Amino acid sequence: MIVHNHEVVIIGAGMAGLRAALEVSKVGDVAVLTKVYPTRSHSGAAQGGMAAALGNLDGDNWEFHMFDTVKGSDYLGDQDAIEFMCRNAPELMYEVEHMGTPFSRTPEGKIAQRRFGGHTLNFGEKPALRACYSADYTGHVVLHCLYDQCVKNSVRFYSEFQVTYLIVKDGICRGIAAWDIRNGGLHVFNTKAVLFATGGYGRVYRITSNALANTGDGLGLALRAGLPLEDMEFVQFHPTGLYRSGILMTEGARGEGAYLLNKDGERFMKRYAPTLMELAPRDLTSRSIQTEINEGRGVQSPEQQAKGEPGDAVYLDLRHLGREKLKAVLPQIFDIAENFMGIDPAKDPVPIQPTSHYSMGGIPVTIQGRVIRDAQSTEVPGLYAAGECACVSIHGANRLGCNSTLDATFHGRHVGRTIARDLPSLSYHDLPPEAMREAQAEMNWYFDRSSGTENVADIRGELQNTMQKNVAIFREEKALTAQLDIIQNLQRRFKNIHINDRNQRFNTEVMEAYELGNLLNFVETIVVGALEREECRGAHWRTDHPGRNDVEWLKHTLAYREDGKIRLDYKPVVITRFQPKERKY
Amino acid sequence: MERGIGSGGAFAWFFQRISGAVLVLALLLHFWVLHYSNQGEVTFEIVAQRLATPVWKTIDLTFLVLAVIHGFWGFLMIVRDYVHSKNMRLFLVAAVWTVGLVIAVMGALTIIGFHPPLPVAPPEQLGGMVQ
Amino acid sequence: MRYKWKSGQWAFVLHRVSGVALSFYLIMHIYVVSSLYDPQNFDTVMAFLNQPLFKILEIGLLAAVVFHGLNGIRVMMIDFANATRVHAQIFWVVLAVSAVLIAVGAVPFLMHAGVLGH
Amino acid sequence: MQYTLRVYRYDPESGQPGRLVDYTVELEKGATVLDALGEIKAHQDGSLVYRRSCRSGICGSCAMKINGFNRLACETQVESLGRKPIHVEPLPGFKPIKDLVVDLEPFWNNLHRTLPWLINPNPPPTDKERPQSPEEFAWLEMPMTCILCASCTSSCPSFWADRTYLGPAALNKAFRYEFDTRDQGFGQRRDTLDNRHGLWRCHTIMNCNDCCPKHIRITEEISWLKRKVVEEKY
Ligand SMILES: Cc1cc2nc3c(=O)[nH]c(=O)nc-3n(C[C@H](O)[C@H](O)[C@H](O)COP(=O)(O)OP(=O)(O)OC[C@H]3O[C@@H](n4cnc5c(N)ncnc54)[C@H](O)[C@@H]3O)c2cc1C
Ligand code: HEM
Ligand code: SF4
Ligand code: F3S
Ligand code: FES
Repeated sequence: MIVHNHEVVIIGAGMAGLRAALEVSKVGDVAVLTKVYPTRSHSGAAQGGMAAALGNLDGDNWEFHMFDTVKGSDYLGDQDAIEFMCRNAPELMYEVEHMGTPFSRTPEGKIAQRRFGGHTLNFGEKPALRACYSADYTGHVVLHCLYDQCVKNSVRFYSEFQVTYLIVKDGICRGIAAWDIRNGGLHVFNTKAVLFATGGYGRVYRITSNALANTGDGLGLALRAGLPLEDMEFVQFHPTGLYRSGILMTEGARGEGAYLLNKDGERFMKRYAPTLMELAPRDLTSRSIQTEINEGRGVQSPEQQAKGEPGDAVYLDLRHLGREKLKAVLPQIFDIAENFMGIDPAKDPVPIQPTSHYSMGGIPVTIQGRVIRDAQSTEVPGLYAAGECACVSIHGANRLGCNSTLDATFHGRHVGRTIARDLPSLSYHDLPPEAMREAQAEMNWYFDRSSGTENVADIRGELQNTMQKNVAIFREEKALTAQLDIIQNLQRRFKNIHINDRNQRFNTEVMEAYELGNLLNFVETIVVGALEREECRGAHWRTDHPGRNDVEWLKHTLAYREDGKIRLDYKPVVITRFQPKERKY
Repeated sequence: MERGIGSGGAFAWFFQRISGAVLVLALLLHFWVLHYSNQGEVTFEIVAQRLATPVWKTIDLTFLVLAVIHGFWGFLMIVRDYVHSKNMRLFLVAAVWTVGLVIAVMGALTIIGFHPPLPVAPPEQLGGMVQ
Repeated sequence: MRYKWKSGQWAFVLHRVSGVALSFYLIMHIYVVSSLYDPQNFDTVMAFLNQPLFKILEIGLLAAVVFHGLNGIRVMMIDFANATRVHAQIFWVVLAVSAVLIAVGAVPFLMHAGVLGH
Repeated sequence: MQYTLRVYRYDPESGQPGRLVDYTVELEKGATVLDALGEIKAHQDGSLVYRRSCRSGICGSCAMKINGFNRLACETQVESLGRKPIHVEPLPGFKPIKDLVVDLEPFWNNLHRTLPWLINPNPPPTDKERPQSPEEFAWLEMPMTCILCASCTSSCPSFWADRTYLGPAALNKAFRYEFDTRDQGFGQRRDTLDNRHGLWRCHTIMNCNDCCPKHIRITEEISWLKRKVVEEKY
């Protein structure tokens, strides 16, 4: 076991991790650990844009942005945090530009902005042009630019290191253990501060826009270390995932004017959101699509047609935009439709399906990015989180498009500043030997599974399929309870998994099994949270409990794993400017 | 920045292209003159007559020098591509330059040294110049 | 399995090989010509070089010059005229034109060598 | 539909050289090579190793040599490769680590040598963006889409001959900053570009250009850089 000392270790090299690294590298010795090369983090997949009320094309201002975010969150977002972010978003945006990110431009040479779901002017009057974009490569170019800046500042990267263990003792974070994927072997990092920026967990579901690497490792690590997870029942389903694979067709497509059509060719959104139509927020749009499908107006695939089965897709129609415009402003969409479906979007409509996309919940943190461990906001010294794996909470029950790249970059920077400020008062703490033994024993267990009989991929597949069926867009008690049993059964089976490869080097079989173990560990928090929350709010929709219930449920869920069971606790929502109202678009 | 045998090659790159372009023209001329303008008969008289005029002397000289530099610079390019040991490169670069220079001088002397068919300069004299 | 040979790689290798061949020929050529200050000698050697074998070799030389020159133009189009989009097409044009020129050029060679008769 | 994949297997710890192993898999219509590898890993041999993440052609992890040609496994439909056994091998030109995984350190090192960040000594305007017209941005649209998959550099014969040759991916990056109107870094980048291991090792072989999954016309960009160096120099 190799022991390293770094004042600060950042886990994850997406927008959040990289932006934080830039900030911390100015004052201290920082190491960034990532299980894929930094530029391969999933932030690079963000297509549509990054929200900031620059008002380059209309009279936008940050208060509208704040209102939209609060309303979009179904009033579950903490308004002090939302205000802090939206107010400073323009300044952050300019900084990102100054660092060298290429942006699409207005004729006057300003950053171009497009419409995005749920973003409006004048508190809901009409759609706002708020999403700053770079064709449909926004996340990609921002991620690469941040990486470039880190290279410039000689940030130390440990690429292809998978963090497997978080060392918290006596309420203090002391470091982490990580597996060196390339050469094999466990490395222990003794630190003053650890920052989690491990991204999302879309891989809980079968249909997802997320990367294969998005397995929510950070959440599992935190939960195992005795820390709670916040608001896990809120999982965003993006309305437009490519049929079957779930690969994302950016909302920017609808921002540019694409239609949603059911099998009768009807623009069905007029029945669900007459004002914003296709640009309604994601939860609403996804539910509308799912309703169309459930009520038999879905588009059938050729096989379904042959078998006479109902369709489970609707069309994203881009044809009227014309080839020229598509190629110019949505080039990636063009390629994706061609490469993955064999469809020319200028000629044919593209079949799409809602796809699991974003986790509103995560590791609970204060506005400053310090991880807390209870409803009283008791901080865990030396532990921080930012980006999709953290829950500030900005997004509440539902995130608006383009707000998460903003969140990741903004809070990445801010938590970096917090760490820089805290660093003088932080110190190294002893690594408890039993923790190190446990971390090693755990890896040994995986490498010693040749006698097991259960197939890892089958367990994973079953988890994903059942989650998709029971805990997706529409939820109800029976399915949720059933899902809990299924998960517990899968957890039992997992104890007997088989691993073929005993090689220490580049053993992705072990790494994937580890990820599954982690998933199985925290996925229960989603189900239990959803089961307990008997209301409809944002992305969480209980068919057996219609309507939002502010009296009982205007609060954040905290989920702990204690003695093998999930225990829930609740935390109040911060409301400053905007009192909860019914959400209409 | 590395210089000399390790140097970049901006000039070489540019020169290869310029000389290449000129060589196209020169070669067209050369082939035409040599093989087609007089039914492909290449005799001493014809060659010597042509070479006697100063205009032809300059044309041929330019052609020769360009071709040699172009060709040998091409060799240097190849050496730069494949030879990564410093000593070996030094040796090969020196070798290419030497052969190149010798060939260029030899060719130049031939062209300059050529006289009208008769009277011909004494062979010893010319030979001396070549050596 | 090796890496797939696409037109660009063919063009490069042929260009390089022809360039080297031409350079060696140039060395030989200058050496031969320069030692031929004597008219008698010149004509003898020329006669010698008029043998069919050398005529065939000369066709090779012609091929090298034609391809190298035309492809050199292709390279320059890529370098100076942003022709990358159609680089493969230009390569095929280069090959086709080379073939024609070589065929046309070879006829007089072969005729003089008596291979085709007068 | 059944397909046969002939996959390169190499285990450094066994002491044996790499070899090709046939796997037959049953795949749905529309399946990609990455799906096929996933199927092999899931149900035939879990020890098969390859890099992947996004499975949507944006992260650049899954570049490999498929039927002799570098491409992204996740973007390549199995159907498009014909009925013969599909050869799947690691990227050429890099040291193999295990199965389809290669050592990319030379790739990253070369990339970093081009000073891949915006260089501009003038402070930016406060509370405003640096202005840039849509036409000026258009220059960046092609190079900025590079996903650093290493397909191009791995396919370049000049790189095979010289691992310190910057290679097309690094040159694409250099182009992306050099032709950004906000950048003034030429003075600093010039020596790395105009170098024995820089621009001049490119002989317009075009393998890079032909295999780039983002259709970046890398050779064209390299030509722009060459001309820029020549112009500035003479
Ligand atoms: C397809 C798609 C499109 C999107 N489009 C938009 C958009 O247009 N606008 C918008 O605002 N948002 C968008 N989002 C959401 C947004 O991109 C993400 O929420 C955001 O980028 C998350 O950034 P991050 O830094 O938190 O995490 P990520 O970028 O996911 O980075 C996670 C990092 O953690 C590392 N990591 C994870 N686990 C471990 C471990 N165990 N050990 C070591 N390292 C680990 C990974 O290697 C990676 O570097 C989109 C998301 C998806 C999936
Ligand atoms: C007909 C006119 C010619 C043109 C247009 C031409 C063009 C070129 C060009 C553009 C290159 C550079 C290739 C590169 O950088 O990759 C080159 C290389 C070369 N040329 Fe020529 N050339 C011509 C004639 C000749 C002749 C007559 C010779 C022989 C003396 C020759 C020998 C070479 C050699 C040896 C190389 C280097 C090969 C390489 O780098 O691949 N060329 N030529
Ligand atoms: S230029 Fe193209 S091939 Fe090369 S690394 Fe970038 S995306 Fe890959
Ligand atoms: S393959 Fe290599 S030689 Fe140049 S054109 Fe591409 S970099
Ligand atoms: S897996 Fe990301 S590019 Fe293929």
